[in-house]
Amino acid sequence: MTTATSKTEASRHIAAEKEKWLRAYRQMVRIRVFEEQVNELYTRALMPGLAHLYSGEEAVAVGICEALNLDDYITSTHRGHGHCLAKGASPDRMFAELLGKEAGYCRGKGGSMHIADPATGNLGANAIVGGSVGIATGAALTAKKLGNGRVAVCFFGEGALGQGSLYEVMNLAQLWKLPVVYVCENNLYNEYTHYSETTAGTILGRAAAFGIEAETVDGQDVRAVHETATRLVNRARAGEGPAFLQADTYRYSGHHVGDINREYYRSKQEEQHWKSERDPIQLHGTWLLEQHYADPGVLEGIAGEARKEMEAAVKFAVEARYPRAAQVSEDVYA
Amino acid sequence: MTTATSKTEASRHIAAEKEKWLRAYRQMVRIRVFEEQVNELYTRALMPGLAHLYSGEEAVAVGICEALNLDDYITSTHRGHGHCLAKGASPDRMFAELLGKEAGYCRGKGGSMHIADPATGNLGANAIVGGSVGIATGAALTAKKLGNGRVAVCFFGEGALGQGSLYEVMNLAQLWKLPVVYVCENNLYNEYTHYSETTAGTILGRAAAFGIEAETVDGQDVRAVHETATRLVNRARAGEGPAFLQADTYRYSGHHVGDINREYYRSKQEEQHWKSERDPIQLHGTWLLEQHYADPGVLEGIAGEARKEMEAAVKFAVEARYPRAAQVSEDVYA
Amino acid sequence: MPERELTFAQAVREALAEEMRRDERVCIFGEDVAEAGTPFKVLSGLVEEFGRERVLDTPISEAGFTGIGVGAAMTGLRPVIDIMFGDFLTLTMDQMVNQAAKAHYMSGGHWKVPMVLRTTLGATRRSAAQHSQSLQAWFSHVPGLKIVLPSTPYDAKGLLKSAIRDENPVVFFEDKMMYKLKGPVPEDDYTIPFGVADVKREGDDISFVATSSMVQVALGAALLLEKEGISAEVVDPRTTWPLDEETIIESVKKTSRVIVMDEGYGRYGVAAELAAVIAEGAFYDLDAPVKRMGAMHVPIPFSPPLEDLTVPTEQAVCEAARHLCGKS
Amino acid sequence: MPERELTFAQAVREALAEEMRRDERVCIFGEDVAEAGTPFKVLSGLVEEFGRERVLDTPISEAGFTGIGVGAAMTGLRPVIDIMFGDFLTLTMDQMVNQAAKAHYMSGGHWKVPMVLRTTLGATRRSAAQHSQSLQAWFSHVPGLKIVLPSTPYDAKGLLKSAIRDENPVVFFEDKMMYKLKGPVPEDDYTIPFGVADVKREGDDISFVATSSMVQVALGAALLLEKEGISAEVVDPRTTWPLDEETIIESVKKTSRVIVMDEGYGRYGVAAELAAVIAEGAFYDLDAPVKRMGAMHVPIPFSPPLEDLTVPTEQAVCEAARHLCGKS
Ligand SMILES: Cc1ncc(C[n+]2csc(CCOP(=O)(O)OP(=O)(O)O)c2C)c(N)n1
Ligand SMILES: Cc1ncc(C[n+]2csc(CCOP(=O)(O)OP(=O)(O)O)c2C)c(N)n1
Ligand SMILES: [Mg+2]
Ligand SMILES: [Mg+2]
Repeated sequence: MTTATSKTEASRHIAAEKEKWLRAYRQMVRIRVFEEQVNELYTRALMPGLAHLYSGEEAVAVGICEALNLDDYITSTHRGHGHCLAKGASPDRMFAELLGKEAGYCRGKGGSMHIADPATGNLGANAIVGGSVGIATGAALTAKKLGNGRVAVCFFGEGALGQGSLYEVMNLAQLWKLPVVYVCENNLYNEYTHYSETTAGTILGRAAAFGIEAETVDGQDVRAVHETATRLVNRARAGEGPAFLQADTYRYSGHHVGDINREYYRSKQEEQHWKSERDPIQLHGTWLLEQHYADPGVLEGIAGEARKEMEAAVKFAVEARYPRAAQVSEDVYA
Repeated sequence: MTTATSKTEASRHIAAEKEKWLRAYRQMVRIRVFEEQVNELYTRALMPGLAHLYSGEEAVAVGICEALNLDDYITSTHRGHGHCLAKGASPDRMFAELLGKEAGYCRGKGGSMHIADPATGNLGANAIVGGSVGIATGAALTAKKLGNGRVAVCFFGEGALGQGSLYEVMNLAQLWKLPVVYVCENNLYNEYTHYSETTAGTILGRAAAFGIEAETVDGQDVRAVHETATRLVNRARAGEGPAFLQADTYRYSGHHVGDINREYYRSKQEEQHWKSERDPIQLHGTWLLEQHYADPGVLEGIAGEARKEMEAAVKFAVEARYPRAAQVSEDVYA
Repeated sequence: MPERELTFAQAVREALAEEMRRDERVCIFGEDVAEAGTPFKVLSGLVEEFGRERVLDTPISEAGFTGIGVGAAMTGLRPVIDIMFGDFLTLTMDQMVNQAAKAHYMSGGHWKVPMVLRTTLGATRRSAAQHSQSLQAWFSHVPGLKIVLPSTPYDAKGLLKSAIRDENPVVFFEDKMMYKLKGPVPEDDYTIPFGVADVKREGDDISFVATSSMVQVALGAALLLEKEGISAEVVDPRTTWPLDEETIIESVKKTSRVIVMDEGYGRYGVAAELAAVIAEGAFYDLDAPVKRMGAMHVPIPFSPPLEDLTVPTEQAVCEAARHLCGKS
Repeated sequence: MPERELTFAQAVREALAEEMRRDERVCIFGEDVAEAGTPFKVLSGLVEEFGRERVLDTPISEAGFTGIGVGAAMTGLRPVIDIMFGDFLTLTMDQMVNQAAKAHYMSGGHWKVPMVLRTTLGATRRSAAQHSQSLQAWFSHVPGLKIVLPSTPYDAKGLLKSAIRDENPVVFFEDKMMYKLKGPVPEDDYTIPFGVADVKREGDDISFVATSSMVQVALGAALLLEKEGISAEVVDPRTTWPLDEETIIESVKKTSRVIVMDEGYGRYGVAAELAAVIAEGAFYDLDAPVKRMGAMHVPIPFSPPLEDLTVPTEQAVCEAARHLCGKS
């Protein structure tokens, strides 16, 4: 081909890359700001119950969901806001759900730990640790039987490694060569206990024992997560079977919004280290600047838009109405 | 030391070896004859319900239990007669239990799948596949906390690898460095399905993933089983933590006494091969002859005694009386 | 021409085969369900017709494959899951109760879980405490689930077809001692709606409200009592949830005496619910307290003479009935 | 001098601490039980006094560590196992029901399982469907288990000490909304026997038979009704198994009207058993049908205005009581 076309090829490629990574940045920022608003709602006593913030782990959900199609499936956890947003849920209906309003994704019946959205393939957050490993694997079984080319991603924290059902379904997924990717978000803590006190041997070994392709990735590096996820997802989509991805990451806040005093289980220094040295948004932002994909103004612009979007979403949720009493007995049976 | 003493040393050693291996032979034969009697009782319609015969797998129970002390613990399975006998249970009370008589180990309330005997450290056979992995691990926790130097052996078939609770307790056993040895009797079949259709990856990998010492042994070679078991049991007793032993073996009869037509899941040739080429009793008998530890007459004598013993035990059980009606509501609460 | 007769097991198999022909999304999984056709041989022949793609053998992982069933049902399949012995339901509780039963409600009606969990109940098979339980009460207690307890081959076919077509998770209990029971079963495609009790026998003096295995015991007792001049009506709720309170209460209002029977434990069991419903609904019509009969409150013992004491028999029912009718 | 007051949580902790001092074999395990003292802070301070040798943090493996508890109890320890939310009991069913409850019976009385499973019940904490269930009915249905439902700090201490000293598996339910409730608790070493109901308030017009959280609701309602001239008696069974039928029936025979209340689902639940027991035992004394009140038969919704509709309130109880007493 002529140098001219190759030039346009190249510039088209660069433009695509630039858009892709700016989008990843925007998604991470949106999650960060969403969680700041959740914490705000909690401290202002506007949100019933508790919520588990995803701040610090954004690169995992975004890096992976950017590798998925809209009709691919995910299952999420009690710490699920990031997964929902990354898969395409809209913040207004999410906030409405967090406040128990009728406009919420679950008509107010699910709350923070149960957001589900068929439109984006979100089979639901789950308040049972490891509770969705079977659901994700079953979705992969459907995909294989219907031959619709979909993939299911099962998000869970390293604490779910304690649940035996995970091993039961990984064995089946490998026997049946199902298109499912198990994503273990290792943020170092099961609630208030360091994972090293609850996890013997190795994490990858748990999947490798079943012959499952198992890899580990820096969960603070959105590009690394995306590259690895793309490979494993495509592999599953191609019928080559399940995979397991350990993403090493960290949660900035407490186990839930009410977990304020944390020194008895982890040090302020440790938290500070992750926030200042390993922040996924900062790291990716610096890279964008280095690549000249963006200048500081652009990044601020993205943050500003996110703030506006989330504030509007909160306003929508706060003003939305509660379900009518009669709705309490609806949706028990289909 | 003088050659004289060393000579007596040596001959003492030989005598001990001879007695040890003759005893192993006797124990295997006793189990084989016991099971023949069970099948007889079933075909003569004298035994209520069904039973799962251990014939063909004798070297596993004997090789391992000969490495244990009387007060060490075992947990057993639905295929548990061999484990019970090898740990020291007496056949008369076992047969009585199989017939539901009051003189049985469980006063007739347990039957074939629930024989338990505190006097020999037998925490009980279990009719739930994988149902006793927690119990064995808990016994090891007690042993460690009380510092009584006991070890717990958890017998289960390779089908139990499908139960998630096994992975939950192996993780805990390794975290707490408990003196428990998990013995996976791989007889190739989960009921009527070949284990290769139910077991992805590797068996040893399932334990190795938790950092547990994992080995495999020829389950038809009683000396190999005993040697390996001794090493793993001593290691556990010394506080070096849990171990996992895969013993490759084969069940000669059906999954239970009623499983007569088996061609749809395994061939007669396969069964024949194991019986004629890999029989643990034959193999060990031949070795005893080679070592001049016994002549054919001695081995026949052992078989004859075993037959007498088991026939007497059956007679005891057949003549024993059933529990009184009032006993139905006893033993519900301690 | 005479009605066709099938065994209970054949009726179950026919319902599955017909539904699998009708709807490609219906698939079966469980332990030894394919070539072995389960230890009870209930599924024999299905893998030959529908292949291993739709009749899947699983490892011994009740929690795991039940969970997979939930996810498969949510996304477009209609799995029929086989739990060999009802005693193993203990391993499926989280997936059935925290996931299957709640997914529809928690998602505000967005996700559905059209799955069927087939399992067994019943004692007297000399299988001891871990293979003899009847745990239908646990599931009946959980909103979001439907619970079916067929008592005849006819009901088994019609109810199972309804279960497979239902958009909700259904737990289907089969009495393992009833598999060889024969009864008329039409060849045609019929379904039986949930929440509709069936009066299996009409009578005037006393009502027997019985489920599953106990329906046969109740019918047997009714026959014996007839000779003594006691006319017993036998009402079979067929589903404990939804529950047809109206038919049950109507019967008791007519007879003014009732024995409720379920093979599960009576205490905190199905019999307790039936008794409470009747005591409230027929309060002004009852001549005597509702009599509850269920498994004796002990783990099921192995020893035959003991095990036989734990399950209500025709004789025990007759005795209780005579007593209630003041004829003893 | 004034009686000492403790919160419900402090009473539980004191019972544990006293028993751990008394008996070296008593140990605790569960998730975040050590330094964290559980999310409810019920166990705070115990690891500091007894060390990590006796207060053990576990992985998130409810089935696994419950099973380990069974084996530990059989061989000489007296484990007290912590299941954070009662909803997670679904994961322990096999170990509790097929193993712990049956080991003594199946072994002909040779093995014992002296363990305590502590867990929580109760809704209105805005925790949604998987963190709000009250599943005591399931265990009450199972022979071999004992089920305890304390309703006051005083009862919590005395009943928990009895549970730890019991030779059988005991399931101990704590209402998570009651942890901060204060009440008098003697410093001395007292125990409360199982199977002995407590009349928490005497009355003549109507009986409220209530468990756990519902006892407080019943007492509150009784106070309100007093002003209206309705005298309500409040009976707390304290253990659903063994169940003190006599005290319950005596109360109803006196008042001839009764409301039974339990925060679990009423259908096939504890309330059903209580209603059945009363309808039979007080058959000739009841002026009106037994009124059952329990959680609405839906998964617990998150939205506050909806969740509040699912649990019986003092107002609802008062209304039902007025109706029963013909005062509305
Ligand atoms: C089966 C079960 N056990 C316990 C809990 C209580 N719990 C909620 S979150 C949590 C810790 C989970 O840790 P991890 O899986 O690492 O997720 P993370 O919170 O770190 O994101 C626990 C123990 C639960 N929800 N489900
Ligand atoms: C939890 C559970 N699921 C299913 C069964 C039914 N069952 C009894 S034995 C068996 C096969 C066990 O195979 P394996 O563990 O290899 O032992 P083996 O019979 O080969 O000795 C099955 C599925 C059971 N008893 N428990
Ligand atoms: Mg974590
Ligand atoms: Mg096997």
